[in-house]
Amino acid sequence: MREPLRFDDLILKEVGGLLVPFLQMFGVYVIFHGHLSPGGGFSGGTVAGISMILFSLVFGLGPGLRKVSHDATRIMESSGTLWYGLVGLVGVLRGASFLMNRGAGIPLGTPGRLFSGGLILLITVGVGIKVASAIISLYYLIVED
Amino acid sequence: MMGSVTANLPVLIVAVVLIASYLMPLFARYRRDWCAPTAAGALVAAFAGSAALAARAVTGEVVIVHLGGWSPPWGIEVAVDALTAFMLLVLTGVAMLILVYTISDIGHELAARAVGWYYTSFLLLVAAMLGMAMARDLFNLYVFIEVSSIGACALVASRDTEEATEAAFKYLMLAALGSGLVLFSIGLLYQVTGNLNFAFVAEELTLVYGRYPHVIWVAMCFMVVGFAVKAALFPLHVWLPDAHSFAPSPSSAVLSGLVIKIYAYAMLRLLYTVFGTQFLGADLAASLIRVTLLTLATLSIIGGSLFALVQVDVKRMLAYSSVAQIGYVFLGVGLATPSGLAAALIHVLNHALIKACLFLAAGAIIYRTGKRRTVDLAGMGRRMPVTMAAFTIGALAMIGLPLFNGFVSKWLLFVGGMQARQPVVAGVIILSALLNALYYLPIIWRAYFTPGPEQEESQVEVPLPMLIPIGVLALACILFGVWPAPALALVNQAVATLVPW
Amino acid sequence: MIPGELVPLVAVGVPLAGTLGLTLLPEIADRRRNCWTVSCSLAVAVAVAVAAVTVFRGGRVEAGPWPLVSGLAVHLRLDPLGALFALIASSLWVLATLYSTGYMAHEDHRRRYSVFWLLSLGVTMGLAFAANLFTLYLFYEMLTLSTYPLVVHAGSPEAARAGWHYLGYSFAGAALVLGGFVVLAGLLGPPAFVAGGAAALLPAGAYPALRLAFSCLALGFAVKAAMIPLHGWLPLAMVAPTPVSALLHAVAVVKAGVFGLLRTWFSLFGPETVAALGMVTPFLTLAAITIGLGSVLALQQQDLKRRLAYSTVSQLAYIPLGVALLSPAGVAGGLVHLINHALMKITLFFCAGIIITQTGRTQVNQLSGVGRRLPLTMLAFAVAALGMIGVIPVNGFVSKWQLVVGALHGGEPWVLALLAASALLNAAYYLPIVAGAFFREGGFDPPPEGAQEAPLSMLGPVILLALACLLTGFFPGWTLGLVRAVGLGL
Amino acid sequence: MRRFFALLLVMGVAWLMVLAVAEMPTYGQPNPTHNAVMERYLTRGPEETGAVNVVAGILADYRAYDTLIETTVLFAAVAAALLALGEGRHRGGAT
Amino acid sequence: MLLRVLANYPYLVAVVLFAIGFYTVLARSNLIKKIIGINIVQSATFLFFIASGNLRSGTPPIVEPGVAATYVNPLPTALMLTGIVVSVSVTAFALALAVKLYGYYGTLDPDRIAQLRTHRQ
Repeated sequence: MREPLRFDDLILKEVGGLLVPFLQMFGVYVIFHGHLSPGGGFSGGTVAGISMILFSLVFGLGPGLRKVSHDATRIMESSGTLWYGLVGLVGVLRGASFLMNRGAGIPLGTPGRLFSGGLILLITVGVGIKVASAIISLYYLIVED
Repeated sequence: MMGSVTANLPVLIVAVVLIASYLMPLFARYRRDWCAPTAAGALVAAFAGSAALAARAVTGEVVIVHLGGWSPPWGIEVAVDALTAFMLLVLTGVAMLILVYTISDIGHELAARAVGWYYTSFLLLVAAMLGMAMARDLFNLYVFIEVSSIGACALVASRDTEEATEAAFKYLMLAALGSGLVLFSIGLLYQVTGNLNFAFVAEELTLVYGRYPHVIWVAMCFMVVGFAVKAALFPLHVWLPDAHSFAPSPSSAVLSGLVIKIYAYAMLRLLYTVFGTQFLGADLAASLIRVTLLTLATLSIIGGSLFALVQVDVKRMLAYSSVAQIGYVFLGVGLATPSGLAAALIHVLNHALIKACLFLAAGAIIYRTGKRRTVDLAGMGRRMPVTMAAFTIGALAMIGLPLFNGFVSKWLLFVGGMQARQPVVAGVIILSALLNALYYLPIIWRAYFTPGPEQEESQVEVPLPMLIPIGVLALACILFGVWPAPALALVNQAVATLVPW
Repeated sequence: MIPGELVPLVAVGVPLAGTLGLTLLPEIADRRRNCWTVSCSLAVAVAVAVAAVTVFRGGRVEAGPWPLVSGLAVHLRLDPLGALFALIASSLWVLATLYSTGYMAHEDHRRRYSVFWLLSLGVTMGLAFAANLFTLYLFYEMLTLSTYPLVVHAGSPEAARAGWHYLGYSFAGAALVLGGFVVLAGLLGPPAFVAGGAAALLPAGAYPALRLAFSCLALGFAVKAAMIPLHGWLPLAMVAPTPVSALLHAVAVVKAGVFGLLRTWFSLFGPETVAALGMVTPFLTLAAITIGLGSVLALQQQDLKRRLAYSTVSQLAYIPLGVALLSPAGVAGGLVHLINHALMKITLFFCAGIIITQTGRTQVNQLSGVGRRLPLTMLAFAVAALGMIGVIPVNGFVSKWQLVVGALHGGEPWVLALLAASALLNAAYYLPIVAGAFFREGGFDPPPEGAQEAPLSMLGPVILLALACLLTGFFPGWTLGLVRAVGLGL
Repeated sequence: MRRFFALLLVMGVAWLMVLAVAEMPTYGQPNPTHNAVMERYLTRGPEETGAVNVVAGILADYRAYDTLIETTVLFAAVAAALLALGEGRHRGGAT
Repeated sequence: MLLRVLANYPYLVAVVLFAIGFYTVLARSNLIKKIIGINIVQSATFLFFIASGNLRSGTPPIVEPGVAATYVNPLPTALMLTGIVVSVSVTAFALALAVKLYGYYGTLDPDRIAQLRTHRQ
C-alpha cells in the first residue's frame, strides 16, 4: 500500500517532534480555560487534535496510528459525547432539570478561578476529548485512501 | 427523582436515543451482539415515553421543559403539545418497527464493519427528528436539522455502490444549501426580534412587523424554500428519487416515511406559530404565499405521480410516489383551514405507515429474490404471500380506497378544500388517486395473476423478524382506516392548539 | 325472527366470513367448498328475504352508523329500493352459485374463484344495504376490486386486456362518483339517502353546484351501468367465465351501476329537483341513445356472448329511461324491468354457458341445429329471448307495456317509436339463433353416448329461471305489486 | 444553460437578501430594540454560570443543550464518514 | 435604499459571499468546488450573524468583575461557534463521500461520472 503524504525531511522531523507536545499542552490549556478566556472545548480539542495530524504528517501514518489507534479514537469519540450526556443527567438525578448547573445545587466556585463554573468545565473537557478524537479520526479516514 | 424524570420526560426521550447511539460504536467494536437489542430497547423506551406524553397531551396539557432550568428568553425550551406528541408517536412507532426489520435485513445489504455505524446513524437520525419535533427554539431546531440531514445522508451512503454514494452526495449538497437558507433566515429573525424562542419571536414579530416588513417576508420565504428542499416539494425534489431508491430498504422506509415529514412538520410549526400573523393574515402577501404553497403542492402531487408512472424500478417508483404524497401534506398546510391542517397531520401518520410498509415489503422481495423491476414481480403473490398481501394493502391505502387509512386523509383534504373555497383541491386529489391506481395496480396484478418463471415456484417468505414489522404496518394501515378516532383525537387537539380558529 | 340490526350484518358479514374462511383455512375438496359457497349464499338469500318482508311491512332493518371521520359513517339500512335490489341479487346469486359449481368443475384456480365469488356477494349486499352515499361509494369501489379477479380468471392476454379496461373504466367511474360526492358533501355534508332526495331542500342558488354533482354521479354510475359511450369495458369483459358474465350482467355489476343511478335519482336528488336542474332531458337522451345504439351494435356481433353483452347495454337503459319519464307507470316499468331483465339475462347467459361447455362453440352462425342436441337448454333460451323481444306471455312484455304507458303519461310519445324499433332489433338478433337452433340442420355429429344435456347443477337453475320468466309474465301482479310498494317508498 | 439558470436563481436570492439588508438596523450601532436577553447574559452571566467568558457561559450553561447536539453533529459526521468509507483500510504498520 | 445598504456593508459582504457560494454549488460541476461553495455559503451566514451582534465600541464579552465596559452581543458568537462545528461536520462528510466517489470513478467531475456510468451499463 502506498504511504500517503509523508515528507522525509530532517528539519521537519525535528521541529515537528518538538512542536507536538507543546501543541497538546496548549490544547489542554485552551480546554481548561474555556470559561475564563476565549476558547473552550471546540478550539482546544481542535488544537490537540491537530497535534496528531502534524505528527502523522511528519512521521507517517503508521507511527501515528501506533500512537493513537482507531480503537482509541473510537473510544474517545463515544466516551466524550457519552460523558456530556451523563453530565446532563446529573441534574435529573438530583431532582432538577436536564443539564442544570447552579440550580441543581452544583457549586460554582468564584468566577474567574480555574475551578469554577460547575458543570461548564466538565462539559468542556468532554467536548474537548470528542473534538480532538473527531479531528484525528476524520484525518485518518480521508488520508488512508 | 421520579418526579424529575416525569418532568424531564421529553428531553429524556431524546437523551435515551442519543446515549444509545453514542454507545453503538463501542458495542460494534467490543460487543457486537449488543448493538441491535440496545438500539431496539432505546426506541421502545422512547415509544413508551412518547405514549405517556401523548396521553397527557391529548387533554390539552403542554409538557414544558426548560433546559438547565433557564426559562425561555434566556435558555432553551422544549415542549410537548398535542402536535408534538403526535409526531413523537409517529416517529418512534414507525422507527421502532423499521429497526426490527433492519436487524435481519441490514447484514444482507451492508458489509459487517458498517453495521454498527449504521445503527449509530439510524439512532442519531431518530433522535434528531424527535428533537426537531419538540424544539421551541430556532437555533435548537437548526442544530437538530443538521444532525438529521447528516444522519439521513449517512443512511443513504451506507451502501457501497456508486449510485448510493452519488445520491448521498447530491442529497448532502442540497440539504446543506437548504439549511444554509434556514440559518440565514434565523439570523434575520434574530436580528429583528432579539429572541430565538418561538413564542417570543412570534410576539416580537407582531410588534416589529411595521418596522421591518421586508426582513420578515424574506425570512419567511427562505424558511419555506429551505424546508421545501429538505421535504422534497416538487421543483426542489431532484435529490429524492436517487437518494430514496439507492439506499438500503430500511433507510428508504425511514427517509420516505419519516424524514421528509419531519421537515414538513417543522415548516408547519414555524409558519403557524412563529409567522402566524404573517402567514394566516388576510393581506395580499400572506395569501400569495399560501397560494404558492398550494400550487407547489399540486405540482408535487401531479408531477410526482406522473414520474412514478414511468419508473421501472419498484423502489424508484415508491420514491416518486413520496414526492406526490408529501404534496398532500403541503396541500393541507397551504389550505390553512382546520380540516386541511388535520388532513396534513393525519397524512403524516398515514403516509408514514403506508410508505414504510411498501418500502419494507419491496425490501423483503429484493432480500429474497433480488428483483427490483416492477415487471419481474410476476408470481410473487404465490411465492411471498404475506409480503405481497402487505404490499397490496399498502398500495390500496395509497390509492385511497375507503376503509384504508389513505382515504381518511383524502377526505379531510376534501373537506379542507371546501372550507377554504378551493374545490380544485378535490379534483387534484381524485386525479392523483387515479394515477396512483395506474402505477400500483399493475404490480399487484402481475404478482397475483401472472405466473412467474417456471423454475421459481417455491415459497420463499422472509424470516419472521422482517415479516412482523411489515405485517404490523399493513394492519395499522387498515386499523387507522377503519378506526381513525384515536389519531384524530390527537390531531384535532393539535389543530386546536396550533391556531385559535 | 332475526332482529333488524342483525340482518345487514348477516347479509354482508356471512359472505365476508365465508371468504375469510376459504382464504385462511387449508385448501379443501371441491365438494365441500361448493357446499360452503352455496350455503353461504343461501343464508344471505334467507336473511335478505326476511329483511325485505320486514321492510315492506314498515319495519326497520338497520345497522350502524359506525362513524369514521368528520361526518362520514358506514351505515347499513334497508329501504324498499334497496330491498328490491337485495332480493334480486341474493336470490339469483344462489342459482348462479349452483350453476357455477357445475360450470367451474373443469376450470383452474377454483379456490380463488370461490373466494372472490363470495366476496362479491358480500359487497353487492353492502351496496344494496347502503344508507348513505359514502357507504355506497365504499362498496362500489370494493365491487370493482372483488369482481376484477373473476373477470381476468382465464389469465390469458385477452383477459388481461379486458381486466385493464374493466379497472380503468371502473376506477374512472368511481372517481367521478367521488367527485360528485365531494361536491354534494360540500353543500350539505356527507349525504344520506332520504326518500324524496337529500338535496331537494337546497335553494336555487346551489343549482350550478348541484348540476355538477348530478352530472358527476350520473356519469360515474353510468360507467358501471354500461351506458353508451361509457360501455367499452363490458363486451371485453366477456372473456370471463360464463357464470361471471351472468353475474356481471344480470345481478351484480351492471345492476349496481343502475342501482347507483336510481339512488342518485330518487334518494339523493329527487325527481323534482332533477327536473328543476334541467337534467332530465340529457339523461333521457343518453338512455335513448343507449337503447338504440346498443341494439344495433348487438346485431353486428357474431360471438354469442358479445351479442348478449350488447343486448345488456341496450336493455338496461330501459330502467333509467323509465325513471326519467317522470310518471308513475314509467317508474314502475323501469323498476320492474330491473327484475325482469335480471331473470331473462341470467337465463340467456346460463344457456350460453351450457352451449359453450357442451359444444365448445361460441359463434352465432355455428349454432344451427344445436336445439336437437340441447333441447331443454334451447327451450329456456327461446323463452328468455322471446321475453327480451317483448312477446306476450313472457315477463319482458310487462316492463315494455308499463314503459309505453309511462311514456304516454309522461308526454314523451317518441319513446313508443324507440321501444318498437328496439323490439324489432331484438327480434332481429335473437330470433335467428332460436330458429336456427331448432329448424336448421347443423354440422353436429351424433352425440357421444351418455348425457347430452349439461349436469343438473347447471341445467336445474336454467329451467327454474325460464319458468320464473314465464311465471312473472303470466302473473305480473306479483312483481308489479312489489315495484309499486317500492315506488311508494320513494 | 445550467449556469444561466443558476445565475438567475442566485441573483433572485441575493436580491431578496439585499432587500432585507437594506431594512435592517444599522451595522455596529446598538440594536434599537430587544436587547434584554443580551443584557441579562452580560450582567448576570458570570454570577449565574460561574464563567467570566460569557460566550462559554452561554455555550455550556444557558444553551448547553445546543452544545450537546452540536457535539452530536460532529459525532454524526464521524459516524457517517466511517459508515461511508470504513475505517482501518490502512493496516500497513510499516514506517 | 442604496445608502442603507452601504451603511450595512458587512451584511452586504455576507450577501455577496452567500451568492457566490450558492452559485458555486449550483453551477460548478467539480465535487470539491461544490463543497467549497457550501463552505462559502456557511461562512457568509457566520459573517452575517457575527456582524449582527457586533458593536463598534464593543469589547469581547469576557467580563472582568467590577469593570464597566460595553460588550458586544455574546449570543451570536456562541451560536456561530456551534455553526462552525456544523459546517466542519458537513464538510468532513462531504469530503469523505468525494473520496469514495473518486475511488469509484477516478474523477471528481459529475459530468464525467455520468459518462462513465452510461459507458459501464
